[in-house]
Amino acid sequence: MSLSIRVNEKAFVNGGRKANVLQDVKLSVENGEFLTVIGPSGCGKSTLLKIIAGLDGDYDGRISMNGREIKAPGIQQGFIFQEHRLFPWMTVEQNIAADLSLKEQAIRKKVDELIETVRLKGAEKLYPRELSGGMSQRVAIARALLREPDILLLDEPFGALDAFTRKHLQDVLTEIWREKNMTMILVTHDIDESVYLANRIAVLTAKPGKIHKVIPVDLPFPRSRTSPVFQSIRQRVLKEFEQTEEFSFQEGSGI
Amino acid sequence: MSLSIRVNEKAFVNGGRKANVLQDVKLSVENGEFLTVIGPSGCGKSTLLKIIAGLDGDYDGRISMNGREIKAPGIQQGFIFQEHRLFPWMTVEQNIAADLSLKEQAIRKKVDELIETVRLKGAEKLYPRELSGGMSQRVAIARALLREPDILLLDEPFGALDAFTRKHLQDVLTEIWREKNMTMILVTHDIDESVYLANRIAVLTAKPGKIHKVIPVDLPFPRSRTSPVFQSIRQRVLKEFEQTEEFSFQEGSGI
Amino acid sequence: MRAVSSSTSAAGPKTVAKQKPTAFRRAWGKGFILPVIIILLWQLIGSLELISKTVLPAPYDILLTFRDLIASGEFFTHLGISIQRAAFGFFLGAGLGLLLGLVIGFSKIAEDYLDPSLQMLRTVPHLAVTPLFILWFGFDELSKVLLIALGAFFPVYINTFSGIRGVDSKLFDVARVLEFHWCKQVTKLILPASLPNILLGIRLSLGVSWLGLVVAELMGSSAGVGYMIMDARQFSQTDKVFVGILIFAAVGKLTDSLVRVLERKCLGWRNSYLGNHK
Amino acid sequence: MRAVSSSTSAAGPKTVAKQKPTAFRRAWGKGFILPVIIILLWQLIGSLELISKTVLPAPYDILLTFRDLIASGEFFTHLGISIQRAAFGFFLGAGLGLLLGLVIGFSKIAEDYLDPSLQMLRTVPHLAVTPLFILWFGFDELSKVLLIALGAFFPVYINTFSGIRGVDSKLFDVARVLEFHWCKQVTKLILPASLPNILLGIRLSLGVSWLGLVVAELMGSSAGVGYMIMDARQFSQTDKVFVGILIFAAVGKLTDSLVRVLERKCLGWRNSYLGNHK
Amino acid sequence: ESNGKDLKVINIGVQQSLSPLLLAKEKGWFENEFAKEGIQVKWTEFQSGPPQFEGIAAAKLDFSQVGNSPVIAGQAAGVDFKEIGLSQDGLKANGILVKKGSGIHDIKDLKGKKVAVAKGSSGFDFLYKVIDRAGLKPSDVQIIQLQPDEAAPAFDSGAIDAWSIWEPFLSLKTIKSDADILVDGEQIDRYSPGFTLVRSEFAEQHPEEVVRFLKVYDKAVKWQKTHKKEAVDAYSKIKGIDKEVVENVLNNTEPLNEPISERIIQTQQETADFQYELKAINKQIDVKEVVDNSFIKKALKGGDDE
Ligand SMILES: Nc1ncnc2c1ncn2[C@@H]1O[C@H](COP(=O)(O)OP(=O)(O)OP(=O)(O)O)[C@@H](O)[C@H]1O
Ligand SMILES: Nc1ncnc2c1ncn2[C@@H]1O[C@H](COP(=O)(O)OP(=O)(O)OP(=O)(O)O)[C@@H](O)[C@H]1O
Ligand SMILES: [Mg+2]
Ligand SMILES: [Mg+2]
Repeated sequence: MSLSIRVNEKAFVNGGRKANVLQDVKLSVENGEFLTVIGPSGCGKSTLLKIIAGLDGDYDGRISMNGREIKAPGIQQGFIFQEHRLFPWMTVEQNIAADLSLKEQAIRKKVDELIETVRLKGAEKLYPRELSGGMSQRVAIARALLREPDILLLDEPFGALDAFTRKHLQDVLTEIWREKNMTMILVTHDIDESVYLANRIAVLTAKPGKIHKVIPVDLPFPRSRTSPVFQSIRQRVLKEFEQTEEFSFQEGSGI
Repeated sequence: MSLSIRVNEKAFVNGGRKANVLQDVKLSVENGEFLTVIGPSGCGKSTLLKIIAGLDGDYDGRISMNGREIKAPGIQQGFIFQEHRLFPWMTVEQNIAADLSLKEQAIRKKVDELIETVRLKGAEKLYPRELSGGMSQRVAIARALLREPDILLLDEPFGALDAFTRKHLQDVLTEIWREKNMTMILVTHDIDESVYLANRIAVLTAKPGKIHKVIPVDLPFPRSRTSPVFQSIRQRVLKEFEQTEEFSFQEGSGI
Repeated sequence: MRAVSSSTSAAGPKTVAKQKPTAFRRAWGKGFILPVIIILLWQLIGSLELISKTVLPAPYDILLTFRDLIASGEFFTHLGISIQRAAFGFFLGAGLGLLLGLVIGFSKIAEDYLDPSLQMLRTVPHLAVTPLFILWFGFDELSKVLLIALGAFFPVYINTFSGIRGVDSKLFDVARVLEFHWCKQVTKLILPASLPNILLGIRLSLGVSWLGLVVAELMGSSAGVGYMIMDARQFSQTDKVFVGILIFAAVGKLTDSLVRVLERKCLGWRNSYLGNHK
Repeated sequence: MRAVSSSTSAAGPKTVAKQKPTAFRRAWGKGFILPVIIILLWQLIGSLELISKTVLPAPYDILLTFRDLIASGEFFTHLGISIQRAAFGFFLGAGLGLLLGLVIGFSKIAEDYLDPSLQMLRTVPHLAVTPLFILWFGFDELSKVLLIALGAFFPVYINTFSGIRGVDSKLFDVARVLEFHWCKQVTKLILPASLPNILLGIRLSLGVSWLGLVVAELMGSSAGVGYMIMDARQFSQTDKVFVGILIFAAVGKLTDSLVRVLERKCLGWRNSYLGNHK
Repeated sequence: ESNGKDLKVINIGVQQSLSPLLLAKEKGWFENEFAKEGIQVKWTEFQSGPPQFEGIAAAKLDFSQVGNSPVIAGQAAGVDFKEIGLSQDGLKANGILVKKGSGIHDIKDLKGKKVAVAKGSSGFDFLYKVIDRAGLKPSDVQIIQLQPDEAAPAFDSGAIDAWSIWEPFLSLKTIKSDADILVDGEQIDRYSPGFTLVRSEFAEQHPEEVVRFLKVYDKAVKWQKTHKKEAVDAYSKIKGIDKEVVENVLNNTEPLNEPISERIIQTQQETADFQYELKAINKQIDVKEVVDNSFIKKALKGGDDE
């Protein structure tokens, strides 16, 4: 019972030239697992998430969920897009509810709770053009959480948030994940975040995107970022990541 | 000889309700200084940058550059927007050149160099819709750098980049800053970044955005993130930042 | 500082909210300047009798004729009937245009089968097909309304279609992920996203329906502004023709303004360019 | 898997590039199905003589007339002259529409002063102003071309204007920061951004110019497709009228298809909805 | 809708000109008469002749009155109708207008001049006759195709030298502006007749209604003749034009309601042949085929059903 990902090849044709973006990406994600994906910018993380969500069917391979192939997107998979993608003609609360009716008591209540959770109290009636970058991102998070999907795919969901809001929402996410036993696949460029949240970390290489390493994180929750085990895993991930880039850094760069 | 910022009040009317976004923000930035601005999401950082750039004139106050009031934007101020804002009908290289002609030898050469610098070699002919989030952001950075403005305003320019690309571009930025003696104002949500780059760090509070503290960073370049001085300044910034939020964290959260 | 403010759309709703009423009124005033100048010049030409009255009657004469038409009640009969016809024709045509635009915009298959035929129909001249309309629908209101509807159909259809095909596919992906029911997809995604284009189509359609009256009322009618014009032309009553033309212009502008008010109301969420104030 | 691919616009250029030629050809075929069915039914009605030939001649008769017209060379004379007039009128009207649309879209002040007058002009019926055109411009080519231009002006004007006003103001901010010269602002920002709307306006204008022929060629001409139709109507030669109608439809569709090819070429950068394939 | 015996509605077409039909319409005579049979009357106004043939062909029109040229075109196109009466001889209804002081005093002076005319109208036919009478060839004058309402400004502004046109424009221009009639039908003895038409199928199915129609029309014609002043008033009011003009028009276009004479038929045949020669119509026709004087004779004899 799990999500099985097999992408033999995914290519885009850009200006006549074919560019392989993903190659031989094989992953199996257990139900209730938290997988984070890291990799250099442009290596194909977003593309991979879209394929898993069934949004992009033009690849060679097979994604299946509990044995059934995923061919089209649906509410069983939630998706937080990298660029928020709010509906500009809807207010914050309408965006969170999206196709659901705010007149329904249950929805209304859940939406209000979520607005509280993502700290957007007072901004319910604002339109996307009146939101700051971080606020838009939080709306997108709330929209995905409202539907309580079986699998939640998150594409750099906290990229535009300050340290504290980010920490808060990471904790919220962990809580929801443990409570509802969701499967989560989170793309991030923050190594700390990947270690803080994941059961396993998949490190991708670039050009084409291949799985360089899958690193298990066997730490109990809640995790402390300052604990030595955490730091050692972090170092390991950093080292693996470093190998995916063509260039290296001097000692003490301290990332 | 400096940039003087005075925003007595900046408010938006959202759905009939007036919301104060900035209040009593007074700052003086020396020529060649590197100022970073941090603050909680939605506190008004982007709004402040837009006011400084002359993009938003509807506020009470005065921005002046070497004594002359800034009323409209211009090339003497460069701006890297939080949401990239690429022209969708232009390729990467056209976006970087924007209104300048790529047929001119000098421009062509500089654009090619910048593409190398932001690591977009091979993506010159791609359209924005074919770019990953991080790639778009790098295009926006290159576009601003091409013009070598006197003041560069950067709104979370590295938000969508992985740790290594980010580090690389931070160093690029520092280099350019020192070489060309530009004035830089950088908004970020990454405290590490703010300490790594700045001469001074302005910490904003939320609702309304006021200047909570301005913290000087008296460290020589290049800086090492692992050095104890660095860490102590980082801790100080973190503490000041923490005070701007209404909630606090347990020890060892380790942000 | 404030001087610049309104040129900055990013200045946000504060400016907009504050300036709306006055800005609106001021804009109205400005709009009248050009027509007034033209009318004055025209009256001058008329008063100096530079041009024969039968060809170009002076504004004052037109006004007198207009007064007579109002006094005799003839004016309101014509106007009433014409508005009714144009309204029916518009709602029928634009309604169908919206519907087909949505369906065909939504489905590539429907496009392949239907759009080419519709595009061919688009350039079939009204004046040439009136015989067919007479054959099929007689000389009654029906054929007039249908003829108007035929014209009103296309701008809404094409604009709706293009509006839908211009919707950012990224938002469609969101709708797919959230598994929007197709009717939610229409009401919550397609309609709002293509609203700017649809409203544009409606504006053009309104104009076309109104203009369609002239041809439609050529077809065996005995009242209506279009009829009035053509009848007056038959008897070289140029002043009456001009009254008709002015009614056309006035009603056209009026309805157009209504749609634009609607536009302002419905498209408040847009963050778009408002024009340079300098 | 591949089955779904083309419904995903995010599937990217690979799919598009691969499927274009065949998809295009397939779409063409589909477009013909409906017209062919209609023509067959029509021929059936004609052959069974259900309707008088004067009202609705059968396709075969129309074909014969068409052949005769081609044989006598009359056809090409009419078509040539009409195309020339329509083309001149279109370029004049659409060109001006584009220009004014740009200027007025760009400047709020120009809008306040000019737009209301233009909107009033929009609903002035062609048939009613022909006498004025004759008075001012005689009954030569000039007045015909101008009449066509008058019609062609508005769709392009309105669409260009709205296109500009629909441009995301965030991109304008970028242009302001980069201090685009105004002509760069037009060529690098406004034109590309409003191109979808402008092309739409051009499509509508092409149709209108083409239709305008009918009224324009009523005006003292002795050749042209519009003339041919109205002349044939005068003599109840319905088959000839239908030849004219078919020419109108065919040329209209053809020019429209050309613009759409252009659309596909110029708007490749857009990431927009392509329609549901199911 | 009017097939079979159960006739519910008759459709009468009326051109936008001054015809006794308008008077009868105004006074409701047809309505009163046909109401006796439980038949409704529906009026449809037309700008010109051709659409009326479209109406007849489509069986949406039962009666109408049309001028000579469109009738020939209609017949050539195979529209199924009958001429059931002469409504006008049109001797003075057509003419060629020139501006006062234009220097054109004789029809021979038309040589090389710009003459406006609407193709397919009675003025068209008339113009060719005049040219012929002047001993000119059609290529000797510049014939400009203009609809009446477009020719009017062209004429006023001097863009054309002469204008072959009919009433009410003749009266309008001579009275309201400085125009002269160079020649009219009477001077060259040229009829431009107008006819009362019926749709053939209608006539076959309801011959008695056709007679009834002609009777009512006759009443209107007679009324106009005997109540000249009232008629002028009525037209002037309906159409909103000057009484002076109306009176002049009425003087020039005496309404008739009589059988179609051999003389008229002959004129028509000439016109038809001429149009065929010009290729305006594409087959030779015998205009006699559409003449049916039986109804008008019955109607004028009177008293066969009262
Ligand atoms: N629609 C598309 N058409 C063509 N190429 C594309 C398209 N989308 C993505 N690509 C290419 O695929 C590669 C991977 O893109 P993707 O968005 O998956 O990167 P990413 O790993 O999410 O990067 P980032 O961390 O910067 O968001 C990039 O090189 C990009 O140029
Ligand atoms: N155009 C606007 N209209 C109305 N309100 C606005 C507008 N732009 C910004 N705001 C409001 O102003 C506040 C500050 O926004 P701003 O974008 O400056 O925040 P920020 O500090 O950049 O946040 P982030 O870190 O999330 O980007 C927010 O509460 C937002 O709702
Ligand atoms: Mg990405
Ligand atoms: Mg911001």
